[in-house]
Amino acid sequence: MYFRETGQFKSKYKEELAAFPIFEDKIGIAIAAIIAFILIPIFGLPGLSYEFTLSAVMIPVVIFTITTLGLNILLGFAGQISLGTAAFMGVGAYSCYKIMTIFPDLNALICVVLSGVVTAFVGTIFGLPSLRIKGFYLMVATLAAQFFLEWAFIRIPWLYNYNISGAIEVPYKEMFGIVLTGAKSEPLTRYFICLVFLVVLTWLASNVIRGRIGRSWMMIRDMDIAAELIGVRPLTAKLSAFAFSSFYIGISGALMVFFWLGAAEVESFDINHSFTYLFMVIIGGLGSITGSYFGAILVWVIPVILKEYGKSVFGIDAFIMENFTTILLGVVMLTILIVEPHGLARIWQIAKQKLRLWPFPY
Amino acid sequence: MVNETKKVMMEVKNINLRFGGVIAIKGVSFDIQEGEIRAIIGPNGAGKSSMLNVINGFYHPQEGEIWFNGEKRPSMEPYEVAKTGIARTFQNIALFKGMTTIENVMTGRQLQMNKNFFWQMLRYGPAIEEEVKHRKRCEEIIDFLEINNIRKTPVGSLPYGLQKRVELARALAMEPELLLLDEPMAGMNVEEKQDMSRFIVDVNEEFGTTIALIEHDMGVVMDLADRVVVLNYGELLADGTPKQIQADQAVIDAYLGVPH
Amino acid sequence: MDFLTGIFVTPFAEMIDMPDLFFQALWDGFVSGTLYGLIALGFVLIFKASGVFNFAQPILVVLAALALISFYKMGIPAWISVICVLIMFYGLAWLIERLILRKLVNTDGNILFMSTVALSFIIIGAAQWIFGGRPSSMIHKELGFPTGSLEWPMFGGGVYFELLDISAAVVAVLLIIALGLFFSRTKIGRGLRAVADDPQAALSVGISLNQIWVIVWFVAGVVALVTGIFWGARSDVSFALQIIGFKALPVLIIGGFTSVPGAIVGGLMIGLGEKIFEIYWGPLLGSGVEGWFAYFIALGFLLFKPQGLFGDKIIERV
Amino acid sequence: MQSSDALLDTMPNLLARNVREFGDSPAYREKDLGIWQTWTWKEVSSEVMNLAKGLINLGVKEGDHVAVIGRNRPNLYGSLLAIQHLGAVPVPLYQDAVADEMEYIMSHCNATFAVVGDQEQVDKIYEISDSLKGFKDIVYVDPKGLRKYDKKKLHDFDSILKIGESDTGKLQSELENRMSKITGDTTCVLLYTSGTTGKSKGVVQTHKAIIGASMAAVEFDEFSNKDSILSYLPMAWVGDYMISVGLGMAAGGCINCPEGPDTMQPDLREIGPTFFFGPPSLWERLKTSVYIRIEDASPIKRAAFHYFMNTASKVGKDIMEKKSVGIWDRFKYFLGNLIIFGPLKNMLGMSNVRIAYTAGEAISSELFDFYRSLGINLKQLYGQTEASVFLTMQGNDEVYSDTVGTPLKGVELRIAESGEVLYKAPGTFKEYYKNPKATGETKDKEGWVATGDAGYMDDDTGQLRIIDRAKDVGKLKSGSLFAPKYVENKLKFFPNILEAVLFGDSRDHCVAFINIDLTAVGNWAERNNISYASYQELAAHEEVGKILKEHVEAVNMDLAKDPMMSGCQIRRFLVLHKELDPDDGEITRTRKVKRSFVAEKYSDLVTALYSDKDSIETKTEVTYEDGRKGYLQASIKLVDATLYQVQKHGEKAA
Repeated sequence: MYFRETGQFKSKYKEELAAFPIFEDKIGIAIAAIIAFILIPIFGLPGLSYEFTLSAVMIPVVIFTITTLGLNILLGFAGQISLGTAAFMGVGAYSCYKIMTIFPDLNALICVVLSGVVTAFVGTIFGLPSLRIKGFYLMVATLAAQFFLEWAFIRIPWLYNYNISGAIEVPYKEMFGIVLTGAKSEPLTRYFICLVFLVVLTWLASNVIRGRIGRSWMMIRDMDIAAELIGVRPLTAKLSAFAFSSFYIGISGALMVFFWLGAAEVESFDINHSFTYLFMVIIGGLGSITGSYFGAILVWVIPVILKEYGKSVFGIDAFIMENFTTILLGVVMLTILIVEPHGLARIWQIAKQKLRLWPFPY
Repeated sequence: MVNETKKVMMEVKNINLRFGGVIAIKGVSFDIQEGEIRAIIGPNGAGKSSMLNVINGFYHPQEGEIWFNGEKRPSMEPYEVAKTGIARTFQNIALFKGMTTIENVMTGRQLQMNKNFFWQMLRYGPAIEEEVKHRKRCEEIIDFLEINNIRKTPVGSLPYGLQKRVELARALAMEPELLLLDEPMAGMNVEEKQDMSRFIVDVNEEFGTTIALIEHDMGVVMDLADRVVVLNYGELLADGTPKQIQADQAVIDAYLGVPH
Repeated sequence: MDFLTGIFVTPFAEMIDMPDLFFQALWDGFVSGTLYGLIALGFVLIFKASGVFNFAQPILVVLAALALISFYKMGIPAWISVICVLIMFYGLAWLIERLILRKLVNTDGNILFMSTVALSFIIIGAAQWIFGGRPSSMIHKELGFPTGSLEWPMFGGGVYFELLDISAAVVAVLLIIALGLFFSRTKIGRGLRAVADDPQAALSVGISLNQIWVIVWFVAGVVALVTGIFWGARSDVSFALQIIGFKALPVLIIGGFTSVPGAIVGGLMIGLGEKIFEIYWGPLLGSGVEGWFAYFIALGFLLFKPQGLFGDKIIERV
Repeated sequence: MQSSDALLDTMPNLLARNVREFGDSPAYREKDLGIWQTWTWKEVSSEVMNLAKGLINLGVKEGDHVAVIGRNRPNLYGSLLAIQHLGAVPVPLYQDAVADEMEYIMSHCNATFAVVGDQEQVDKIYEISDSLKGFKDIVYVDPKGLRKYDKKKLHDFDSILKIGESDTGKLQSELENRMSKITGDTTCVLLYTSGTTGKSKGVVQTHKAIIGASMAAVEFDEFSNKDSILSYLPMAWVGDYMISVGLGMAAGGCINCPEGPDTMQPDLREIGPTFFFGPPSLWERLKTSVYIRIEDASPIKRAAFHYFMNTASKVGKDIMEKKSVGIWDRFKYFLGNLIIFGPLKNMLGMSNVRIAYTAGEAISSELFDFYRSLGINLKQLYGQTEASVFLTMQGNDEVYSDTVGTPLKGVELRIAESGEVLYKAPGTFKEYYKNPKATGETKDKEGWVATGDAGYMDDDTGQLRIIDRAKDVGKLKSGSLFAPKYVENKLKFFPNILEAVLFGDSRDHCVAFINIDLTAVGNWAERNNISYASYQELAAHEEVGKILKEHVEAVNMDLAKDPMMSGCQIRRFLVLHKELDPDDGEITRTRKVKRSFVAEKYSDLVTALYSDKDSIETKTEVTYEDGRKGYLQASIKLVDATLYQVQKHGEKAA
């Protein structure tokens, strides 16, 4: 009904290959952008304090969307399961911290990107087993990564500059006189930085997955044997997926610590977080960029808002709310798995298809 | 029919393939000439598919040599074999279920594409030009196989016959010198079989692609093939023109199931 | 150089110098090994019968322990509480079969796995809600298990055997024997085996898959309870326990996903291995290596013997 | 284009004009290799010139007849122009014509060359080539499958173009000299009538006639180079020639060719043309499909659809025709447009349609209003091959379902005593090729042309109204008027009825054959889970019989309202066991029933209908697509329908 595709014909392959060939989609994206870049920064979210909106809802959501994108590239597009996500975020965070201490006057944003690169490297190493094993087995291998890294974050004090606390504190950084990180930085600044990262990374991801390399990932995912016989080298395909995915996860990890939490200990990177990110991907929809957004938003925002309202509106004790949301998360996950294993993205897709055919059923 | 002066493209010399104790192929040798349609037939479990798997490097025979374009081929992984210009379709369709027809065909161009990660990420300049170039080629193949109207359909939802055709399209997109077809007409109705045979001949003529195919339907084989290899219990039973094969007593026995 | 000696010489030297310490280590490793084995056993049972990799198994252990304690606190006699827990688990198994497994029948393994992850979230949430988050201590005394320890003098030193550990080992052994009998002697048991090998066959024998699932999950619950009691007795009962659940994964890799003896042997290997490694090599790496040691063993297996010691071979075909 | 330039009386001049004025705007598009390949007017003209040169080089003489056969493709439209440029005469043929139909035409006009689409056409020509005297070479567009053919008399389209490009100037001068000789009176194209009766005649049209008619139409509806058209109708049909070549050239608009016959709908949707022409049958099919698909939609959607369609049928037309409408209705219509009509038109690819036409057959007011109330400006025009189509057209604000519009600029109409419509028009044809006799019969000394249709000027609308084919209109024994087409159309207005044939001339009552519409009835059968193996079986089903009986009686009641027509009420009818089929010659390729042929082929059935039998065994010859012939056995039920009393004028208003 919303779609009016008559007359939208393509006379060049370039147009055909564009990210949003349908005009109405372009509009949709524009609206989303306006909300994220203008409306929310100005008005915040209804019923929530402006401060809370930014630092408890929007910033984390944006960061976790990057994480989800990363994991989705690996799990959804390349079909390689990983339970080490949180730990890889840790790698991002700690390496960013180290980079900042080693090169004190390096621009914060560059540090973030570099930490992504480091993580990509680490991710590739831990991706090696994927050349021999699949499924659960691979999952266990990635668990090894998870626990080893957790251990490393505690036992290698060099990583946190031998702080007694064992935590990493974010140093003060600025750019063009704007405070980027540290206690004095404005939430809005940090929000915009994260948002820009998200937009750029989304754009890059969508490019890669529509191109040769993305295709090689999906080939491996859908039918690895056929892929090989068409000339895809599993080594390159799988490892590049691990690297690219880890790059995203690393960046999100760095952002999480330096532009959201402000300080972090190993708890922020433990196995349970890995599962939360996994949920984001699955609820959002495997192999879908839009899905990554849905997943992160649903899994993060709903509980936060519930807790907030629970406290402020109904005065429910936070502990109960905590448990309630945990249960809720589990239930949502189950329902998704039972009703539509391809997640919200698929539901969205179906709805869109219906709209495109409206008023006809087919 | 077979033109004796034709150049030999591939030659397999006394291949032995064992899985643990099981002997899949026993000392089989034959050749494939440039531009011909070569059929490999035989009862179930005769080692036909294994033979193809050996040719495109999925199995590594314990003994035997493979000569390709006049050179002895070292032991290769499937993806390396693909690089040498050998494409293949599967007995039980192996399409990429998550993709549409055109996307599946595009995968056939992987090897011809080479723009690096950087350009891929920007999807700009060289990368997009490359995409366009290969998309055009794929469209031509799609047009050739008359699957234009399912261009954007997810392959999972296609009827069996069409899926087979898409798989052929994908293989053609690789522009192979040698095309291996593993039972291209298995489970098709008469009409679909006719179409498929027509396409196979067209491919052989229009693109001059050499084709080696496994097929059960004798009628089809006899129409299509220039020469036929007959395998039985992993051994070479006969090798010759369809006429010779039809006349061959051993073959007849094997097919009538006379005990070995 | 002395790093290398640290690895290759010193540890063994120590072993010989202080054999009592070594034996102590072996014993401790053995005990935790049996417990790992028990948890792994829970996984194996369900995986064999329903092809579900039940991620919730560790949570079931915690749940069992917590439930037992709180039943007791309600003033129900210890052993009755045990019965109550069993009943509760049967109900749980039934619910799970009804609300989840039945809906997900013949979907692929990953989805089933995810669903159990989701299930574990639900259980955690619910359990914390009901039993509260604070750790509490196990009621093994009330259940009549011996406490205290006996010292066994040897090589001038002495090895301590916690009576509880001994009884744990004993119970574990009994449990395994019982399961063995259950599988080989009883009709249902044979049914379960049939399912593992070939569902159709099982159906033709006249056992409904659904019943079997319920039973299997219940049995897994029983195993969880036993594990919960003893592990709870060694350290307080809290959700930290679930971490040890993750130890079961390497155990499974080593033992094979479908083998009961595999689970036990694997459990012991991990238990002994990591204890020894922790004590003799740990210091080099700054201790705490238990966290990942098991996984690297597993990784080794994955890369060189993916099907594990007792697992069935995985062959892929074009 | 309004500036009716004196020079613009030949195709070459027109093309030159288009290059001059709209050089870079798109002239042709074709869905090929997944995208819409586009030719601007500049590109078209250079391609045309090169092709022309190539063809000259191939040996095409002035005045030669060159057959053009294939599906609608820019290349073939280009060839039409190229052939005209070099002074030869293009003869478009139906691509689905069977070999002997082609043989008749090509030998009748002794074609010397042919430009064809693909292998299929090449094969057909080879089949008949020995019986074609003086036929030389074939040029093919799509090389697929032709690799192995002997290329001596077979040329690739592109190779011909190459020759033109690589020309040193010799061909160029030859071409220019030939073009200079072309005047408005040079033959432009030779079009064969679909021939409702007997063998089809070749209508010779001059440049002046074609362009004159087109210009008049362009002026009437203000076509411009901004307009785009989907050309999907057979190239051999005068309608397509006048739209895709005539209008296209005259207005400088863009002609779009679908990828293939089966992708017409999606391609229509992609292109979203501003002008759309469809014969009534197409509009019917479209509407039927809409209703079928809506039936399968969710209840809510269905309810919404029917609710708003209701509003639309009340006020839709008036709103489009800018009549005054209540604010509340306007609002409802606006709403409906938002959630139903808009998307619907979009799905049909009609959102951008500025002007749509239907012609050739009468169209039911329901059908007509359906589209108009949706806001699709569907109008009627009247014309024929001999007049280069455009005779009368309906203006945007004077549209009626039962009239065909007012005469165009330069068109004179006259009604003969016989009631037959006569005309003088700019588009009047020169002659029937090699058939002076027929020419004489149709065109008299003063240039009045007989249309062969009976009709009259409607007083209150001032528009022409066509009753029927003049020769079909007859009298019943009772003396009352017998206008079969009129009744058949009423029948065909029911979605379930595809075709109907009425008999009764100089008999004492009327009887009818009925063809069910497989899509509609089949769908109905599915919904009422009635299983059927074949068309024949479905047609014979008695439930179907019942439904059709209702339809027939509805028509009877309707006829009873009109004293003039009440005689035509149907007393008995039968459901034919096979679809009337062009391959069997029962119906023309433009789906006009060949009444006499049918009457004679199924004489046994007709007599049965006039007897008192209530069922009959019959055996019919059928032709399959591949040309083989076979026989069809069937036993057909003969159904009696109720007749109604003529009502008095009082009630008629109802």
